[in-house]
Amino acid sequence: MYKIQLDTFEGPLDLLLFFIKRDELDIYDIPISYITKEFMTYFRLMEKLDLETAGDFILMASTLMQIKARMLLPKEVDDKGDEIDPRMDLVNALLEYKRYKEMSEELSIFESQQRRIKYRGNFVADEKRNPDELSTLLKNISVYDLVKAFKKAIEDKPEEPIHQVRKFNVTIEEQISHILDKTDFGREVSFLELIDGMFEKIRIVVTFVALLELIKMGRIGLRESTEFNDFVLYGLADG
Amino acid sequence: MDNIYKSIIEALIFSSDEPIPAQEIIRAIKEIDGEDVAITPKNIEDTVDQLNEEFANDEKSFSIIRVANGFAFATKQEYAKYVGFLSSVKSHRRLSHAALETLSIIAYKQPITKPEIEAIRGVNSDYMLTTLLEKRLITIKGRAETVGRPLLYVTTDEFLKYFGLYKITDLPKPREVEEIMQDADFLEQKRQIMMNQMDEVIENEIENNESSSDENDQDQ
Amino acid sequence: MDNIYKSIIEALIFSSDEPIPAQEIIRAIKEIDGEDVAITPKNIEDTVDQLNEEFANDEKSFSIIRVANGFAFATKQEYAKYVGFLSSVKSHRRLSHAALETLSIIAYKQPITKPEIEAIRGVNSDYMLTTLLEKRLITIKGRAETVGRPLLYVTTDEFLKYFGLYKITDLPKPREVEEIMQDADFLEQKRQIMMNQMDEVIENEIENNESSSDENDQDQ
Repeated sequence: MYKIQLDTFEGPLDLLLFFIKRDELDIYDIPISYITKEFMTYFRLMEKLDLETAGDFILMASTLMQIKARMLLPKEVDDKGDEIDPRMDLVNALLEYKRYKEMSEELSIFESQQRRIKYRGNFVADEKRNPDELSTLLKNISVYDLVKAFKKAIEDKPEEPIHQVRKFNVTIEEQISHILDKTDFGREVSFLELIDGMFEKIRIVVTFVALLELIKMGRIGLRESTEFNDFVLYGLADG
Repeated sequence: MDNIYKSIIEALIFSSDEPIPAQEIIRAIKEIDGEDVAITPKNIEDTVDQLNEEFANDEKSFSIIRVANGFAFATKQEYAKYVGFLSSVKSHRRLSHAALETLSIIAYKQPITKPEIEAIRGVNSDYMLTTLLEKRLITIKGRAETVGRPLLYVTTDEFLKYFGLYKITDLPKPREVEEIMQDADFLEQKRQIMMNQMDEVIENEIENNESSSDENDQDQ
Repeated sequence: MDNIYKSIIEALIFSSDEPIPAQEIIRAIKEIDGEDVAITPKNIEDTVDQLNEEFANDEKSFSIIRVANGFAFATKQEYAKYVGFLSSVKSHRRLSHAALETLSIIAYKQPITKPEIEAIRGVNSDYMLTTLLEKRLITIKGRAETVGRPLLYVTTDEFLKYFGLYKITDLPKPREVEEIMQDADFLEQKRQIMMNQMDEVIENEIENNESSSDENDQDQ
């Protein structure tokens, strides 16, 4: 196994494309068990867990395992009676993603070229009139500028300064007690069950952090699942 | 030195954000081509004169002038009336800012009276209201029931059209605004803090995994 | 119209501090010389070509480029290392891969919502959108008619200017999926191959200068 820097990948799709290239896999016939195993290995070995994307990697892991499960079941057929390949959606997503990844490389070339030129620098000597309000007032102004101006106007309001502190509506402590509830008396719960119904990524991520915290504290244990889900957590006696 | 550096000197004067002093030009050239380049302020002066002569011969509409202890390109006087027609981006932005602020307050708080707008902005807003009315971005819709029955301002259909909105409630909501506006620094900080918290935990996790797993991890 | 307006067109482009569209040049000329002046966008185009030919013959360090729906004077690429030394361009870091990836999706699919962007990228894109909005490379334009009426994102003129594009349709098209499949090397690193060494030398120089020079953060 190659040691790779996970944070050089833009996301799970990028990582999957890497495997496909590295191992010269046929994208239309992806060996799903193999690639799932690779994916999970790298996921666990992430040197730095980037919080913005951890949730996305978890999501991809569950997608892969779902496909893996469906591959073992009798083939589903569509309206016309053709077999549905459970991998089809993933393949399409990979190809679509790759199109734009390629484009971003082209844009990057444009960027390099553009950085080598410089526009005329200063205009102190060219007298221009004051702008004609009615024609140039809102040139190149969009609703984004409008929102921004409003926010600033409200915040700068002299009488009652508003200080807004953004808080997560979920804490690690809360999720720790949530996990402990679920695994009380040695009960078991799979990670995917645990995060079932959590829609915000930040909540999943914080839950994951809480999980790691509990492992460190020796309050819960992890083991491989017999199912296709990645792992199962179980409660340990208070230590 | 003549021709080798003529174009470079021209490019430097052309692209400098401020009028550029001869010393600065010399510094830039030496930085790139080495300290031993023989080039003096006098050389720069002469090159500029030579360039200006060429611009005159070619009937260019611009030349290099000496201003604020440096060199700068300027369009010639005879084109002033045409150039004067252009508006400068800088003053245009300043004006836009006041207009935008007023407009955004009306958009989000409508219907709203002038005293209310001024309470938020902290400055007299007569001029801005007149301008926005003229531009048909806002209009008057009745009077408030409060003391003095001041006029009420609302945005117009033109306003919606300009900003590509279907109806006024399509404006980004305060919640969405927060989402959009979280400044990059804050997000980055947040990431850092959380990551530091986790690093240790994860490292233990990895070690455990490595020792317990049967994977062979050859680094390469 | 040729010679009478050549210098005026040159002067107008030269003194405009943002790319000036042909229509605006015509408007300025008509404003001063009268509505009956016969001058078309085609005339402007031809004049610009003629001027550029002259700049090339005279070995000028700058020429007129077509960018962001207009014309602007800019230095030629050969002078990159010298102007890079003093320019404020150097203080702008290159965009990250994630930013470029997000931008190319928005550029080709605009107007596009956040969920659509995230569906293609496979990752949460809040941070990227905030960053691109801050840099004014994208902006918000209305809402989609789909469930939840999410905000729509589009690219800006600043985007065109940043990448040196004249019109949005000048973007190269993304390759079709079938074409991608025919590649022997599925994921070739085109960018690295095409970025020549010169580029990297300049980037290094620019970075070195950045760290040694006093930062000037004027954005105008």
